[in-house]
Amino acid sequence: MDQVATLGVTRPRARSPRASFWAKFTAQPATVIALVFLAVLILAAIAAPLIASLVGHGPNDLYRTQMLDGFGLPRGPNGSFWFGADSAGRDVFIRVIYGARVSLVVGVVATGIAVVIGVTLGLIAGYRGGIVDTLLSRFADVMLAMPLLLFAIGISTACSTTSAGCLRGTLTPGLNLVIVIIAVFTWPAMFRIVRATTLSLRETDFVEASRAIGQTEFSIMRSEVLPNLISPIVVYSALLVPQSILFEAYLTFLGLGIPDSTPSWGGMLDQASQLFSVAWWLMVFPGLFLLATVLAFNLIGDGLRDALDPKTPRRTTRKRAA
Amino acid sequence: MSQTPPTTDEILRLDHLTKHFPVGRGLLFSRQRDIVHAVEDVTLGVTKGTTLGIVGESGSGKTTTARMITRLIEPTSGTIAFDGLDISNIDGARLRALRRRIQIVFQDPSGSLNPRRTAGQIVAQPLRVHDIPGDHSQRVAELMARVGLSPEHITRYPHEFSGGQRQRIGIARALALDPELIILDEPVSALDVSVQAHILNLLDDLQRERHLTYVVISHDLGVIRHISDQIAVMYLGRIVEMGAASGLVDHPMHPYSAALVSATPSHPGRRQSQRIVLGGEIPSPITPPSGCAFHPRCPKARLISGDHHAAPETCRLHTPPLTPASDGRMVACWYPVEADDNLIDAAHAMTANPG
Amino acid sequence: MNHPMGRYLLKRLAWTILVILIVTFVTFVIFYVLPSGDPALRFAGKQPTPQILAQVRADLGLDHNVVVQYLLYLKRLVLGDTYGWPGLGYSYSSGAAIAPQLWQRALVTIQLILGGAILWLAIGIPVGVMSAVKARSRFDRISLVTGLVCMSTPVFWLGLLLLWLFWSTLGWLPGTGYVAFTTSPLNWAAHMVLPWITLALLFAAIYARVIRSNMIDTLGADYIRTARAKGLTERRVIGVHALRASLVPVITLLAIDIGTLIGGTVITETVFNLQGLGSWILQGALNQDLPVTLAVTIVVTVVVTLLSLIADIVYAYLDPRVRYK
Amino acid sequence: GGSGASGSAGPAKKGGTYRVAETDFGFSDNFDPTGEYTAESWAMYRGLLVRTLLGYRLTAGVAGNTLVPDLATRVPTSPDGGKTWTFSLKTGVRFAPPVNRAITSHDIVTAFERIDTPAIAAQYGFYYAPIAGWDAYAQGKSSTISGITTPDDQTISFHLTTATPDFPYRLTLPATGPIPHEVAKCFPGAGTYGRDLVSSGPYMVAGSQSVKITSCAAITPMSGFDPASKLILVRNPNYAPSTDDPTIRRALPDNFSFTIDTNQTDIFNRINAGLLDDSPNTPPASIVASMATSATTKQRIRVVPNDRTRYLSMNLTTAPFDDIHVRKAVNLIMDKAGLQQAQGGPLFGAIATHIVPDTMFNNDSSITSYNPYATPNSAGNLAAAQAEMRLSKYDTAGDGKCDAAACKNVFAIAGNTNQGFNMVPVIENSLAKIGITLNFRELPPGSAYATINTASRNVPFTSITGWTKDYPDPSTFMVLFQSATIIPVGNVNYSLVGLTPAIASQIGVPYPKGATIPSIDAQFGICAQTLAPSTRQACWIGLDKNLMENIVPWVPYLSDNAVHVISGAVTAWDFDQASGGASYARVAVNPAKQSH
Amino acid sequence: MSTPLLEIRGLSVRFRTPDGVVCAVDQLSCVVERGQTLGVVGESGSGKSVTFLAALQLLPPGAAEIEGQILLNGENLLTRAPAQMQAVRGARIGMIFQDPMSALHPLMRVGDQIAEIVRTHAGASRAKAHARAVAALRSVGIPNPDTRARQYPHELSGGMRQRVIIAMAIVLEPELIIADEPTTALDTTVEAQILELIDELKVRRGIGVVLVSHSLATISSVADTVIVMYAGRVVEYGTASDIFSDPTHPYTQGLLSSIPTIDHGRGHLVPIPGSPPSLIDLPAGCSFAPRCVARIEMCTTERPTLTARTPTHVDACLVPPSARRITPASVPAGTGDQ
Ligand SMILES: Nc1ncnc2c1ncn2[C@@H]1O[C@H](COP(=O)(O)OP(=O)(O)OP(=O)(O)O)[C@@H](O)[C@H]1O
Ligand SMILES: Nc1ncnc2c1ncn2[C@@H]1O[C@H](COP(=O)(O)OP(=O)(O)OP(=O)(O)O)[C@@H](O)[C@H]1O
Ligand SMILES: [Mg+2]
Ligand SMILES: [Mg+2]
Repeated sequence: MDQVATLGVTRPRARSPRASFWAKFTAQPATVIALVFLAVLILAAIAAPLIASLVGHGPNDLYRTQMLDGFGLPRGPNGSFWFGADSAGRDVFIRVIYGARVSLVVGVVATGIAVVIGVTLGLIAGYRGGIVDTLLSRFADVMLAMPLLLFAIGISTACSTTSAGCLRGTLTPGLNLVIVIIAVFTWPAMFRIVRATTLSLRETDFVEASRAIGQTEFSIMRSEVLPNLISPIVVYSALLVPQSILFEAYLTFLGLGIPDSTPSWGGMLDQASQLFSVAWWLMVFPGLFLLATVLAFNLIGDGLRDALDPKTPRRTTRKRAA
Repeated sequence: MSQTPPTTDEILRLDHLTKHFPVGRGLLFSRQRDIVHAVEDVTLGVTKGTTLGIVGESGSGKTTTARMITRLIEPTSGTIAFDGLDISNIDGARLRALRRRIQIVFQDPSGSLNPRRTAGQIVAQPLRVHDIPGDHSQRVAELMARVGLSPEHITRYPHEFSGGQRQRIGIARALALDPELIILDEPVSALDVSVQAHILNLLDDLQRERHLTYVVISHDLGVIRHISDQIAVMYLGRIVEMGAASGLVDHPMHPYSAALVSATPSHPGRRQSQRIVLGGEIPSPITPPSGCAFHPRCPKARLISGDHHAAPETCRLHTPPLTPASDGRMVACWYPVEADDNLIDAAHAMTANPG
Repeated sequence: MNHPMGRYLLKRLAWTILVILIVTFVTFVIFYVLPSGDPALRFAGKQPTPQILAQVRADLGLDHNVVVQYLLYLKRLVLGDTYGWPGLGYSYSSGAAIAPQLWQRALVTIQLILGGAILWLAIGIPVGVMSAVKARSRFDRISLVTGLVCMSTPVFWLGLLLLWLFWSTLGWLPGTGYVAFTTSPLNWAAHMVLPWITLALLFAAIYARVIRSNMIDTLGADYIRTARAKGLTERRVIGVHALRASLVPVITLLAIDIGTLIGGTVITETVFNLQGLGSWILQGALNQDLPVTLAVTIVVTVVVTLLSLIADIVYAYLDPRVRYK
Repeated sequence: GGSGASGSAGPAKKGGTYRVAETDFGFSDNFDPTGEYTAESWAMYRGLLVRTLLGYRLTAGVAGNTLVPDLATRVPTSPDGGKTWTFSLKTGVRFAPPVNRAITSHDIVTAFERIDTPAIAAQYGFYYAPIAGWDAYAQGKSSTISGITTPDDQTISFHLTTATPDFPYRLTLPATGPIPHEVAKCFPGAGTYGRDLVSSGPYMVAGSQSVKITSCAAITPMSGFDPASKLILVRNPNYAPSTDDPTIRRALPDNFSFTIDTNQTDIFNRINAGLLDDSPNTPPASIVASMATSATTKQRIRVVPNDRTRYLSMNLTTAPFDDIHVRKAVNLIMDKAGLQQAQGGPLFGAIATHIVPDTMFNNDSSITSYNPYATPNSAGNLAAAQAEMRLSKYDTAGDGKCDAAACKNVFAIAGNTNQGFNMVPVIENSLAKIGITLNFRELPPGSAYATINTASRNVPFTSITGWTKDYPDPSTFMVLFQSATIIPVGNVNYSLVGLTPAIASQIGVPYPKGATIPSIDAQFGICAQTLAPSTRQACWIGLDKNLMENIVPWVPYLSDNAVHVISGAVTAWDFDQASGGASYARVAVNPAKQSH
Repeated sequence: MSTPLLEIRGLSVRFRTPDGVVCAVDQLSCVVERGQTLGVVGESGSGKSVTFLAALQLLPPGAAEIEGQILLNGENLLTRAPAQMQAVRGARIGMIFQDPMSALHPLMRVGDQIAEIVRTHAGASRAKAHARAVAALRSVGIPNPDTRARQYPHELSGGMRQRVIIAMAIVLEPELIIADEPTTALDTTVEAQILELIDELKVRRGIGVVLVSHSLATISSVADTVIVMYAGRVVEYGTASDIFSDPTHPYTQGLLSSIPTIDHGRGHLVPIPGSPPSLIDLPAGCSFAPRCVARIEMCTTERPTLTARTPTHVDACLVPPSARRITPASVPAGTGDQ
């Protein structure tokens, strides 16, 4: 019998990776608060029509006689309009709830697309190296050098002028388009990270070992390299989500994003920018929700990084200097 | 013009194997291309069932040689023959087939294991890749047991193992395909002494059991001496001396081997009298010295020239070929060490008044 | 040393030019395919006749296909035009030459960015260093959370909030717009302070974070232990040894940030009504003012690449490892 | 509105600088009068820089739309039913520096030659196409325009190929003002003369006197004008009030400064703070609302009905608007009061009930009360709309709601301004009641117009649209419905009234199968040829009603008011009804009340 | 007898970690004499580095609890305030670390890094400090010290860098040098150079040296006295010849028999079974007991204390001396690991 086994491995048996991940992840109260906030927000966003019907105000219902004055200016919060009305006479509270849908969808979907593109290309560039890497990296560089806003304006205008949108109707203005624009301009960041990590993974002995065993390059990429990219990808995606949410708000703020009939925080803030001196509620409520949501995602991103980063304390084993 | 004729039971033969790496020098101010002469004209043979130890200091080209043998990198020139077959240029299915017969174990036991896979998955990986029929889990359990790991280890991740255990996993993986030749690149240098001994014993047992052939690479002559039948000493990409283990250690013929032997602490119980302390460090493989690459540090050359600061012209201008010497030894030196050479003092004299 | 350096510079220059070519060409194409991309419409009156449209198109050179137009633009850019060199043409919306306006607006943007950068460095460095030195302390936690809040605050919202507070409500500040320093230094500062804060808060948070993590890494480095073993004072260990190593990577970050801000202060400029490059490129894009858009694009690209070159050189100067490797 | 000094600032006196700021000059031709086609620049030209043969009283209301002689000695009548028009010029009218000479009939000819030079691309040159020999000159077949004769320096005659009763109005447009050939010849391209505009009015561009006109090469731009930031005007030393009517052009301030400030809110804050005096930009409702709360600030808000109609445009060729019952139903259901509120409430305009603003019909009683689609509180009438909808082919279920697929997701364009955004839900909510859902795209105004005026895009519904007269003749509205105005790009007949299959194929629009699109071309022709003012007016009123009841291309919803906020330093202010802007010739400031 | 140069008495170092208290050093005592080398050996994690980092108060502040006495010339360093410790570090005790690349500040010239010590401790002028730095570089055998002083660490080879670190440690002529694995990262021939240099310093300058290494061979070639550490404790302590020729503790014996050396050819090594214990919950008795071939009942319950075997040789083992000795010969080949 094996003596090593009988004598017992005396090093502390590490907790299962998942358990220790959760323990670390939920160690910070801020992360937990962020999770709870997001959970509530997601529920509210899903239940938006329900809330609207409970309150009795739809997101595009107009209450102009009640909530607008003779100059068409909105009135502030009251008992039935908790967050006041906007300049079209709509219920800001309901629109803020509906706005969460846009932010969450944009944040998640745009990031998702950017991650898929960034990871795929980053993996290929980092792993293949050579001319493929040079071309892809340069392409990403050029994308980063593009005056993004300009192209956002160009693309969103170009796609808004026919009922079909652009690219034969696959890209209609509004949410879809905003998501695509954001994804197109955020993937290079993910690309760079994945590429850099892949570059160093490519040199590791375990990749070399797989090669020595006779594993094909594609399968090495997929099953050896990719799984090791998961934690940077997860961490970075979590940080891309709030960026995408803000990006949508910026685009819509500049009048390039989501159409007005779809309530979005950026759009509401755009309206508020003209009226903040007379209608503070237009600025404060959507702004606070935007801030809180972005903050929550940032906190979660931070929490993920801490939890997935082997450098955070909670490690008991020390790497021996070679 | 290989000096040693291939013997029939030779499983591996390298002929004039050379590897040059082109490198860009300087990130910012220059894009000049330099050549790293990582391995230069290496010729050697390994007999079935024996161990060849390659020893040499950092950067002397040991790993590069190993990676060429396993075809992880392409040689710049020269040939590699495995079991009589030239494998220097094969690819595709033939290369895959070769991969089953030659395996490699890496130095850093943690780096060579994918942290995202369990020990069992790692050991089963070669079986999976080569679609070996049969019950993989059964085979994995056997392999794990053979390298001294218990079944409960199968589902653990690499970070849950100690260094020695990780190296066992690496060895189990190498064994999975029943290879004939295993290249071991610094298999124990990252391990503590007590663990190191376990691994060396394991390797020894496995070799005897399975009639394996090893090429073991290490910078520790003690380890090499312990495990090898034949030793090749590398310096700056070249083999400077090669021969049976005991003979080489007891009577090194190349001045570098002599210095290496004298600098390697012998059994701690026996205090060493004095070492040949070489001056300077191993030169850059980008600009290897002319002639004999060792000549700038060579004490013997000083003995020959009679000048502390100059080597003889032969050494400076002509690269010594690896030539057969007594008792099957091969040495690449114009003036091999002789019994009465006082290299200690010569070396001391070289370093005493630098500049 | 001269020769390889020169080659390197040439290479970077070639890359810059290539990027400019690509970016400007894409700009051209986007404007060309834009339905509203026919600038002739704005010179043809509210009920244009086809003849006038054709005439205006010919006057503007819009009667060529996009590639020819692009090449003509490049030709004028390189050889200069009636307004001098470089030939950036005139704005479709104001009819005024681009170049003088460009410098005027660049000046505003530069003031905005530099002021902001000074502010965010002045906040970010001390906070980052303090947080790292007292890692996981109360101060560290508070500064981390505050930093996250700053990073999560939408810039336009912050701007509006500040305006609402200090301008509409408290009346402490004189409002938006730009007042030249030469006109009234006090007024200049009063008009710039909110934009600076708006711009700086986000970056201060980012920089504090980066510096904190660099510093923590550095403090764990062996050479810091060496410095302590040498008996140096803690002040010197942290203030010289650790800080130096932690700040070097920040140089690159700073150069890149300043570079991207050159065209990226749109929001701040829009909210605070500053006539800088950022708001100009937005106006240009919205008004189909192609020459304005192109000019700002070119400037931004040049500045970005130039700054990243400078960053590389400075980096190499500060970190000798980069020079060799 | 109206003239008259405001109490607190004191009586209107000479002197001071009248400071105007706007977010963008928005010049359409770089301030070159030959092509410049924006209301604000016309107000500047007419009041300050460019005198024309005929002009207006530069005041608010119907009076401001009345022709008066300016350079001409009187408003002529045509001896031949509108084909010949002859003017004699006043003497002693001189150009400002650097030209400094008397203005003659040849300078008017120069102006017309510029208009008729294709390269200069005069933007409303089409108004002069009836002049004999017009095309020949344009095509270079003739070196003069044969239809314009100058028997002497003080006389000029226009000979037209067709009777054009409104031709005198066309001679009030700034492009026809005198231009000195010695300077103009140096500016042969479009939009170039604006930098060296030689004034004939009471003011001139600052720095005019320093421009050398010895040769074309010597001419430099006038220093007072930087198109990107400012336009400074000073008194023209050669201006002789005796040649003018001082009750019209009072010319009180010594200087005018027009500057750019891209932030609209900022502009009005500065006006309130006395740092500026006026702006042609419409103040945001929020500012007007807050000013309206106090009596002292309220008197600084000036509201004048402008001759401008805002309307929703329906495309006669696209479903479901190819059915007149649908178009009528839309008119009946539309919550016009909501749209009015979206624009800022009643202060910003009265609810429009037909096409041409009432002032242009001299407030004729037969039209002022005309409201074919009256609804309670102008908020829409569901019953009436549904009744109308039932008549349409798209209501197959007969429930008063459009149930065809054509009514779902109808493509529509809106502006992305705040007002534009506010209108969208009002329109959507209204149309939803009759079963029409819209797929609105909010675009920047430039893109929005470029989209809808590209005929081939065939946009079914538009909410950004509005129209102003060029001169106070209803024809300037009715052109919008002429089939001749349908062009591929730059089309303003958004409804495609009068589209024929031939035109349709030419502009790339499918002609609706089996339908006949109504035309007003014949009726337009009759009205346009009518000389007698009262018959002519009745004719246009008939056309307006015909359009509203039988063609229904629009939902007119607002007769715009011009809303101006002026500073406390303004001692006299008036509105130039003809141009649709502040009457700069009739304003005054009290410098002592201005802040700096 | 005069006071020893450095005496450590009953040093214990404990770290609080989320997983429990790590007892890195437990009741350690030893002595370093002037002109002598104390060799410290033990496997990774046995507490070698922590001991001497604690002595210099270089452990991360707040993390460690330190008990015991560290007497430098009779003065207890542990009672010194952190600011006073600075005067000791670098001036009176020089420290040499393992990894020569990372132990030098990558952005500072090596000359400046040495001169800095002189300026801080001796308050010397810039020029004088530089001159001393150059002299120190020369004294550790760096050719062209003038040029080298102006270079950055990455421009030097590994051996050269280690010399720089040594120069740094000796520039103020300290009484004691602590070298923590100074040659582990170096090649064999370079290691020989460095060991030679340290030896020479000891002899020529009469400095006390602590040489920490996990390599018995290294220690054996330079140390005068040796302590063998296991799991934070000293298990054997004596002169080099005591330890290497006549090891009495089963752990030391095991270590010695595990080493492959060039004196022996192929054949089986006799390794110590098992692996070191976690320092968080050490076994109740002798911490080596679970791995000890010679263990007796008592070992698992009672903790051995250091007991003198000869006047210069102590060990901590409960097994009667006669029952301990295992020699390579006594273990048949082919067992050991299995
Ligand atoms: N991919 C590569 N590109 C460039 N140079 C390389 C590459 N691989 C190895 N080298 C260089 O080739 C030389 C020989 O390297 P190799 O790794 O074979 O040495 P080694 O004897 O294994 O050294 P060590 O003991 O440090 O592992 C070294 O100088 C190394 O820097
Ligand atoms: N800051 C710390 N916090 C917690 N545990 C620590 C800390 N520093 C060291 N340790 C633990 O103390 C023990 C002794 O470490 P030490 O560095 O002294 O070992 P060593 O004998 O020097 O080993 P090596 O040969 O690897 O250098 C180890 O188990 C280590 O994990
Ligand atoms: Mg190697
Ligand atoms: Mg250690």
